Formats: sequence, C-alpha cells, structure tokens
Amino acid sequence: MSILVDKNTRVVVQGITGSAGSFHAKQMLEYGTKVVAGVTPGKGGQRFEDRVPVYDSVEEAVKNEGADASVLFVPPALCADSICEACDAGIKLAVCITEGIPILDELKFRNYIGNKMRLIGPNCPGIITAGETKLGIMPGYIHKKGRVGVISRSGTLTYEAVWQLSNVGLGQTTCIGIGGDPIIGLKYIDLLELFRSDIETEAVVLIGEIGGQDEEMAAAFIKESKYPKPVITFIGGQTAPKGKRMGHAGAIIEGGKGTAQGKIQALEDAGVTVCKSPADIGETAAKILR
Amino acid sequence: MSILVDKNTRVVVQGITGSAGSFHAKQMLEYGTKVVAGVTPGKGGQRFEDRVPVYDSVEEAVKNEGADASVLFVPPALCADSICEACDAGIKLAVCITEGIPILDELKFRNYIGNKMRLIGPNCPGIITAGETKLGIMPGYIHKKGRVGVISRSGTLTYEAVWQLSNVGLGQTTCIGIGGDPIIGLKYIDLLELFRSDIETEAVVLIGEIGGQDEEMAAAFIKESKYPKPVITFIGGQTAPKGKRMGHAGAIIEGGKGTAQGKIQALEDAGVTVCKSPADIGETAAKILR
Amino acid sequence: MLLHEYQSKELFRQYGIKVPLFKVVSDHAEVESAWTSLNSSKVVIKAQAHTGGRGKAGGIQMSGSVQEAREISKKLLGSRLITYQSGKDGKPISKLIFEVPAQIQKELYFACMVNRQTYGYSLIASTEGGVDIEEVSRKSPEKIKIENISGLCEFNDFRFRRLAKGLGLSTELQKQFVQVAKGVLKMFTGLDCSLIEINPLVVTEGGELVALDAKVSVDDRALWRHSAIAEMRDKLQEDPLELQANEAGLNYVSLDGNIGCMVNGAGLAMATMDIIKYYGGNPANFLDVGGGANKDQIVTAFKLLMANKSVRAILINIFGGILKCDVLAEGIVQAAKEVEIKIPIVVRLEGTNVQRGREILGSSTLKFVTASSMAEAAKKVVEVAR
Amino acid sequence: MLLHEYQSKELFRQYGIKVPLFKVVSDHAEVESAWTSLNSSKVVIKAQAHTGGRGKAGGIQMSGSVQEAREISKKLLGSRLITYQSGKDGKPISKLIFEVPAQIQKELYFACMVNRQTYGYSLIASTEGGVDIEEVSRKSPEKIKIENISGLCEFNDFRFRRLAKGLGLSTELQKQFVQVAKGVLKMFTGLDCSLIEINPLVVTEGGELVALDAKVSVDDRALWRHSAIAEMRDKLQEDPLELQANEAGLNYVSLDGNIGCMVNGAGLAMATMDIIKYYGGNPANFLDVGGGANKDQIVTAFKLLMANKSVRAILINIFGGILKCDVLAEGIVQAAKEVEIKIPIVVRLEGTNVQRGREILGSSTLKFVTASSMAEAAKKVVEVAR
Repeated sequence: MSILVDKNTRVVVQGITGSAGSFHAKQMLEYGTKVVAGVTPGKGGQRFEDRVPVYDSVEEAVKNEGADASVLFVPPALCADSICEACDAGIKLAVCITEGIPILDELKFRNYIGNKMRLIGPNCPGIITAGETKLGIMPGYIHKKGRVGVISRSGTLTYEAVWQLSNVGLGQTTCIGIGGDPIIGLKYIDLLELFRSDIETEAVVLIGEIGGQDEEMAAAFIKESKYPKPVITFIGGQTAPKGKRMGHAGAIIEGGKGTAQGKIQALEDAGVTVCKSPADIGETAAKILR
Repeated sequence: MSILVDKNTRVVVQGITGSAGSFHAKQMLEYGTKVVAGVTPGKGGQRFEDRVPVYDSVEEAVKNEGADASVLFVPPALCADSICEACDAGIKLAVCITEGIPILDELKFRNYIGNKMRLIGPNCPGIITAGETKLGIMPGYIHKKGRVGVISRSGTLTYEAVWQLSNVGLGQTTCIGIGGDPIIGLKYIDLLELFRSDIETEAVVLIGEIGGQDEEMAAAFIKESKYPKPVITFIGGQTAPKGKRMGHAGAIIEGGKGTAQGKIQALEDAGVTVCKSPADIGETAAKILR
Repeated sequence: MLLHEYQSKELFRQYGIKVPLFKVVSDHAEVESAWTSLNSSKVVIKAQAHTGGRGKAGGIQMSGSVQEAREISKKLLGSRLITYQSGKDGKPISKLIFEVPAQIQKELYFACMVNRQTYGYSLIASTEGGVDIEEVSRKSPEKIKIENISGLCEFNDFRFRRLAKGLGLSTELQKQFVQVAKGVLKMFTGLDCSLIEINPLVVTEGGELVALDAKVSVDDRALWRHSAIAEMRDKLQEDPLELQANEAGLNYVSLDGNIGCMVNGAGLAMATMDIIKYYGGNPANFLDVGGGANKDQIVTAFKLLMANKSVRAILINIFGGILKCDVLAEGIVQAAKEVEIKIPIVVRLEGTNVQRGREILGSSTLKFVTASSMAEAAKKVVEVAR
Repeated sequence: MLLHEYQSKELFRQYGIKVPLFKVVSDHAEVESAWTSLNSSKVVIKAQAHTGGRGKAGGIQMSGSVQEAREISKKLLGSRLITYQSGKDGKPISKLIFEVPAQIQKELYFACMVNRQTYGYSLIASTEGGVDIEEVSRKSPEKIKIENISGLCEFNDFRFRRLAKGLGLSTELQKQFVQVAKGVLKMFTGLDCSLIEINPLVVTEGGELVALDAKVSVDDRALWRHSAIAEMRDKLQEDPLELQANEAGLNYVSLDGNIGCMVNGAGLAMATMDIIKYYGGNPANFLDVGGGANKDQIVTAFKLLMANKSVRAILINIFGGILKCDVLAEGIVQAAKEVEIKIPIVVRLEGTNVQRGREILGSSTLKFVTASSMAEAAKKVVEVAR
C-alpha cells in the first residue's frame, strides 16, 4: 500500500515541453509513472516522446486522458495560474516542483485551492511510491519498496534519508518532499495522518529544518494523537548561523520557536527518536524496526 | 414559532449613534426587540437611551452582552468593513439596512462571509417576527402575529403585503425583506427552506420584481422540492419600461430571463398562485387558507 | 454612469488595451490639426453621444480629406444624434473622435460584468462582433462564450486562454487576448465599473487585437472613490428631469402617461405603476423618493411631477419605513407653497408616523383626496385623471 | 532585498504614510542646500547603511548648525558604519538623510509580514517603540499585539482599529493608525514586500502619527514585476562573495571555519554543515548550488570557495535530482582548469546520472578523495583539513 499515489495514478505534466519538464517526464515514464498527458498552452496537439499527448489546458488533459494528478514544471511567474488551473480542472493532487515563486503568489493560490485540491510543494522534489510511481524529480533508483514512510521539507536531504533506508534494507512506502517555501500545501501533520492508516507503513521518517513552526506542530500532533507508529527525525541546520535572513519582527511572531534546539526538544518530548547525525537515519530506523 | 429571529434574539445595532440608527434602535426597543448593545467606533462607553451600552467594536458587544444578531445602519462606504467585522465577531445573523453600497464591496463581503454568517440585505427593510422582535426599519404596528411567512426583494411593497395580511386577519410568522441589490445574502430559496419546517407558517407570500433570476430559481426550487406549503406571489414591474438600466451584455447572461412575464410564467408552472394586482395579496392568501 | 467612447478609450490605453490612434475634436477650429496629426489618408469621425446605433444614424462617417472632415464636423458638432436607441429627442453631440481607420480582419465581441449568482465577474466573448449581441444571443447562443471569474482569485490566465481558444484565435492572438482580458478585469475592479463592453474588438490585418469601440459604465455608488472618473460625467447626455432627480437623490424615470406618481421604494413604485395600469390608467413617471427622503427632496420630487405638462392627476403612495410619513407630509405642504397645484392629488399614507403625517396634511390648506388602501388610491386617481 | 531608509520613506509617502521632512545628501556639496531647504534650527543626520544599531554607532547625529552638519557629513560620507549588527567590516555610507527632528510624544512599533500558518498577513504593534523589539517580545510579550489579516479580504479597518485600541491610542490617533495600517498593507501587497517595519512609529507633540524610521524588505523572487524597486538595489551594502553568488543564482553564506562546502539543496547543505561539526570540523561556508545548476554556476561556485583564504579542504556533497551529477562533474573539471586547486577535495556523488558523473571525474586529471556515504565524506574532509 501507499498514500496519495500508486501505480494507477494518472499524471499530467504541466510544462512538459520545457527543459526540466521534458527531462523529468522522461524519467517518470522510465520509472513506470502513468504520464497520461502533458500541458503547455499553445503547444496542444503535439506528442511528447511520440506517445504522450500534449494539450493546451489541464481541463482537456482531464477530460481526454482521465488525469487525476499533476506535476508542475512551470516557470515561477506562471505557477500560481497553473496551480489554480489544475484545481479548477478537477485535479485531486498537484505536485509543484518550481522554485522561486513570489510569496504573495503562494498566498494567493494557497487560499484559492483551500481544501478543493491537495498540493505538494512548491519548491519540492515531489512524491514517490517506491516501485510504483513517481511524481517529481527524485532519482528513482535510490528508492526501494519497503516499510518506512518519509516526509521532508528538504529535497536532496530526503534522497539522503531514502538512500540510507534502502541501504539498510528497510525501503520505503511513500516518500514526500513537502517543499522548503514558507507557504506550502500538505504539511507534516496531514501526511502523518495519512500514514497512520497505511498498513504497510511501519514507521515514519520525518526530516525537518530550522525556521517556521511545522515541526513543533507535528510534535504536538504526535503527542496529542498518541501516534501509533514510531517516528524517526533529523533536524537540519543545528549549526547554521542565526538570523541571516530573519528580520526582527519574524523572530517575534515565532516567539523563540523555529530553532533546531526548540524543534528537537519538542519532538523528543513527543517521544520521537531524533538522530544527531544526518548519516544515522537509516541505522536508527533499522534498530527501531529490528 | 418563527424563523431566524424570535423574542430571545440578542441584537447589536451597528451605527447606533447615527440618525437612522438611533431612530430605528428606539423603534426596535419599543417593539420589544432585545437590543442589547450598540456599536460605533470611537464612541464606546456611552449609553444609548440611558440603557443600551455602546461599544467600539462588535467583538466587545458579543463578549459583554452576548449579542448574536446585528442590524447595520452604517454609511455605504463603511458597510463592507462592518459586515466583515460582525462575521468575525461570531454574529450569526446580520441584517444590513444600508442602501448604496458599491457593488464591488458587496462582492467582497459576500465572498468573505461565505457560509460563516447569515446575511439579510443589504438595501433591505430587515426581518421581523410579528409580536416578538424586529431587526429593521419596518413599521411595527402593521404586523400581526399569525400564519403566513413573507419574503420580498422590496421594502415598502413588503409593508403593503404585510398590511393586507394583517387586515384580512391572517397575520404573519416571520417577514423578511431580502434586499433590492444585485448581490445579497439570503435568497428566496434559503428562506423557503427555513419556512418549510416552521410549523406555524401555513403559507408563504413571495414578493418579486423584474431583474435577476432569483424568482425563476425559487420557482424551480418549489417545483423540484415539491414544496409542501402554498406560495402566493406578486411580481412588481410588469409595466416597467424595459432596459432603462440594463446594458446589452446583461441581457445576454440572463438569456431572456428577468422579465416579469418570464418570472410569472415560471412561478405558475411551479404551481404558485400569482396575484395580478398588488392589492390582492391579502385576499388571495385568505382564500387559499380559507 | 456611462462614459463616452473617447473617455473609455483613454482609460483602455492606461490599462494596456490597444485602441486605434485618435484625436478628440470639440470645436471646428480643431479639425485641421486633428486631421494633420493623425497623418492618415482617411479618418473616421465618430459622434460622442450616449446612445447605440450611431453608425446607422449618421453618427459615424468616413472622411477622405480635411475638407470632408470639416463638413462632417460642421454637421455633427452641436447637433443632436437621433438613433433607434436614443429616444425621440436624441443626444447632443459636443465632441467628436477623429480616428485612424483599422484594417479589419475579424470582428469579435468582448464584455465584462458582475455575476449575481457566482458573486464574481463574467467575461463574455463572441466571434460575432460589431453587431447587436442580444440578436446573436437569441439566434446563435452557441457563438457566445462565457467565463466566470471568482470575486477573489487574481490568477485567471487559464480562463482567459480558454475563452480565447473558444473563439478560435491563434496562439499569438490568444496571448494578446489574455492581455486584453487582464486589462479589462483590472480596470473593472480598479474603477468600480458595472460594464465594460468592447464591440467590436477587432483583429487587424497586422494581427493586432484592437478595441474599436468601447462602452464603459461605472457604478454610481462608487464614484466617491474615483473623483477623476466622476468628473468625466457629461450631464448634457442625460434627461434633464432625470438628472435633476438624480442630483436630489431621487430615482425618476419619465413615462408616457398622465398620472404622476410619487412613491417611496422602487418595489412599491413599480407596483403602483402596475396597479394604475390594472385599473386602466397610465402612469406619467416612475418616481421613487427613496428610503430616507427629507423635506427638501419631497419638494424637489413635487416640482419634478409638476414639470411634466401631461400630468393630469397625482398619486402619492407612501408606506413609511425609514421615510417617515410626517416628513413626507411636511414636504408636500412646503411644495404646495412653492408650486402652484391645480390638479387633483390622491394621497395614500401608511406606516411610520402615519398619524402625524395625516394630521399635517389635514391641517394644511391643501386639497387632496385620501385613500386608505392602494387599490382605492389607484381607482380614485385613474378616475380623476380621465 | 533590503531598502535604505530614504528609499522606504519615499515609498511611504506614496502610500500615504507620514514621514518627517527630509533631504537625501550624497555629496558634501549638497549639505548647504539640504540644510537651507529644511528650514529648521536643528537637523538629524542619518547614515544610510543596511544595518541596525546605527544610533549607538554614531550613524545618527543631531546638528545645530550648517557648520556642524558639514563636519558630521564629512565624517560619515564615504566611511563604513560598524555596529553590533553590521559584521566586523561594517557597511559603507554613500548617502545621508538630513531630517527635521520630530517632537516626540510617544514611540510605537509597527510591522507587517507574511503569516505562514494563516496564509495571510500579520500586523504587529507595540507601545514599546524605538527599542529592540525582540527584547520586548522576550521580556513583556503582553506589550506586543498581533492582528492576522486574511490573504483575501481587503476590509479590515475593524482589525486595524482593534490593534490601535490595543495600543491605547485616542480615537483621533486610532483613525490615523488605520490609515497607516492600510497604507502599509497596500504597499506590502502592491510591492511584494517581505517585511515592512516602522520602529519607531511616533506620536508627535502635534498629535500626528509619523514613521521616524523604516525597514523595508522586498521579496527577491518578485522583483521581475517591480523594475523600479529592483533598481533601488544598493549592491555596495552586500557581502561581495554573497553578492557574486547571488548574481550567479547560488546561495552562499560566509562562515568562520576552514572546510569549504559545495552542496545541492539547502537542507542537505545545512545537514552537511551539521555533520562536519558532528565529526569535529568547522565549515567555512554554506553553499547551496541549487536544484538546477548549470556548468557555469558550478565554476562560479568553485571560485567562491577558493576565494576564501581560510579554506583548507573542500567537501563536495551532491545528491543529484534536478541537478544531474554529470553536469556537476563537468563543472568541477572546468573549474579546475580555471582555478588552481592545491587543497584536498573530498567528493561524494549520488543520484541522477551518477555513473556518468563519476566517469567524468574519474577520467579527469583532477585529484580528489571519493566517499560513498555522507558520513564517510565528512570524516575524511575533517581529517584532511586538520
């Protein structure tokens, strides 16, 4: 089993004719993802790799190919529009890879989609159900069908964790990079909730980093809901210089939260196993699951 | 019984220190309405008529006096803000009397309140449950506790209908002027639905007028839901000159609907009794209810 | 408030919507320089008047020389343009547009308005531009494409593209269409418009999307926050009585009958007209004195009624709510002092402060017929107006 | 992108937020006319530099005569301002503000930023203005009032009023505060700001609410739609290496250690720093080459690392996703041709196109230590850097 996506997920790639879009659409096809359509306005009628039909709009991709999920490789300036388009077309899950979207655009599409569509990202590697389907840019071969769910704000650090899980023989169920931007779609809590009822997922690896309060909220959720599966975490940025980017007022609103120390404290209070080194994630999970 | 408001409704008057606000707040008090607070920013701390406390914000009125409904006598330019304020403060039903609110403001507060708060109006006479409470500007004495619910887009034409119902001895349960603006809160359908389960309401008088499609939608609702109570209507503007205010494009979107003839046709098709003369509303209702 | 074509086009330019090169001519002396500055062998001259059907009525003419332009301008400027939409008196022409003619490949229709049902905006487009869109709507509704825009979302390029694709535009024209739609929505929301209509929106031979005509209406209720737009009002285009009513905060529409009506509330006013007809009479006007009328407004309202020489009887039908009956009564008494009233008046008063209202009327020297119901009032006024 | 105080205040004026009368002085020759035009017996001179703590560091001085102003300007213009926040090299002063001093009755704090949790904006206000707000937040959190604004609604006067009332302002000042808050939100959303901070926002003796200082930061990602703002960038205020990195689309932060790091992805880059420390080493920098780096960017990244003379070893930790390992490898080989590399390099490659990447590195003349895991790489680089 898995969460959110599996081998039956029918994927449309928005921005398929761009360079990142076409490279990763090919990679997804190779991995086995059902890429049923591409969308680039003005390029409808083409075929990508001689097989995937390209449309001018997501609406047409949904109508003609039954797409139910979308991966977006769309330039930052056009992303908000494309996400709203996916939502209106009836896409159930959108994965936005794009980095560099203006934050006010993020606010706007986040408010627009509300609960109508699930969004992963933006500025994320995507989601993969090992051995079944990938919607994103993660290298497929590092994943191995297995027993652990992975949730991470980071991109490459997720690969690191996944690679370790594969090397210790545990493998993964579904891995999700939720994205590094301040405004994102699904958060730790939403995904922990989904992993709770996925019987194949025996443990969850949660990769966090400094900034924001999402890890603290996840800790509170784990504690209050008496989360039934072991959670293993690593928090990046323990040695990062403080305040390089944070204005004064930002520190106020987060009231001293947002530091690696605070997050680690909160997670340990919730009974979560916190790895000291990012190289210990796989081993730690292996020890816990025997 | 009644719908939406009764003698226990705790009312805050927004704009109570203005001339219309203070006049009608007094009238409401006289009618027996529980006016528990007034709000005028900057005038908090006063007492209206030596008894009703005035606050700077609706929030304080709700917290200190338990207000659950609001009547707004606020200038058009400030109305959108005041409606959002009522919504945020937890008011359940707001009645906006104000006329002349810019339509884009109406769009904005209508989107803002969504389903969080019920709104009557704007540009309406308000709502009254005969013999119990009135939230609005209708002359109280014309109403008589009785058997008929009244819903109307008009102000004074509602009084006319009510007066007739009182004179023929039927009286009213609750009467609602839903407002004459293009963008309003509760519509015919919402109120018909509420009247359906009000056991004291034996029939509904529905006063419509030219423009928009709300009467047609009400007709469709009555037909499709096999509405269980008799509905008596009058449609104003049967002899009004056409197109004085309508741009071409407006006529398109309404596709020939919006005329008195179209509305009457739709209502008669739905089994509704349509009065030819506005003077026949009371008599017609009396005949139907014996 | 309706804008003139030239005003609308100047705003279009500010919002990035292409319009043909044009000059405004208000005086014969300006013809020469306008002609020269346009540097075109032909110039379209368009009368600026608030009415449709200008073309068929001679309000739009092509000139091939400055002499011809002079002649056309001489004929148009200062005259009244009578079209099938303008009413029998037509509309005054105090300004002309001198415009470089567009090389038209295709004529489209495009409009934006508020959507009452979705609490947002509707964009309406058609491949049948330059003609009466209501006609198109009746005969070939499939040629009309509608896109509903949420009142909240600003990201609608995909909707604009869908509309453009529905019109069968090329990819390049789709892009231009998106810009036009964006500009129109920005102007609509930024200036509190109630209608923006571009008919036709043309595709030129050069492949450009250009607004050839423009009908823009701004929400009167929002003019307080757009002082520059409010100043664009051309009062000469409005019916003098309606204008006077408007300035007094009254809602007045002239009609053909002989019974003057003064009513409070639009619904009751319409119903009053309906019942007058029902009893065989003919209303001379629609007059809603509004919810909160004061004494001065009642006086003005009375003068408006009396200004119509066809009026043979007056029906005052007031059901007091915000407007209190005593205020109305005082207004009538005051008006009677200022205006000589020789025709019969039927009064029906009910509602807030009705007793004081009746007393004031009763103790005045004014003669009138009273009625205790709307039906009685209507019957009586129809009778006396015969 | 941070703006200078004078730039922020000029924008404030456009958005209806009151600021003191001021002149910008970039050159000694302008002192006289600035002084005269202000027509004030005293003038505050403020160094324009991107750092807090200007006052205590002598960056803000009062002058009582044009001579004094000349002397202060001479000292400040062209010098570097070193404060407790500026870093050891300080920030260059190439402009001054000459400002009429405000008669201060009360100092408030006011700021606006994005709220990650509510998908809207937060307005933050305090009665404790003119001081370090983090300090206030720690010691008297009850003195800080926060109002969350929806990302959609524009009607928030009641929220602004609530905030103003929470500060204990009079009704008149509440009205002014509403205008300030409206202006700030309009500017924030209109210019894609990421922070607007007014500290202090003062109540003058005359009862006016005036922004005495201004810290405005604009979202770098949105500068493409604000060309006028983008041009305000003062590159002299930025760390030269960070600036160079930024212009190449890289994310670089200088640190104190001796191990240069090149990593893709901010998360992995932070984790790499963490693991270096974990094994007893000290990173010389944070360098995220980003998701989609090309060969030229890798070359630049390499040059950045080598520009830091403290660096005694380099750790390259790449887990290829969008950034393909072969592209990275080609970049390294190219960089090695352009920059002489005498220090040890530890490379750990994994991910997309890793085989080709390893082949490229393997077939080059470049010497490096390979590692097959992150832990191994960290251990090795810490070892060789000793």
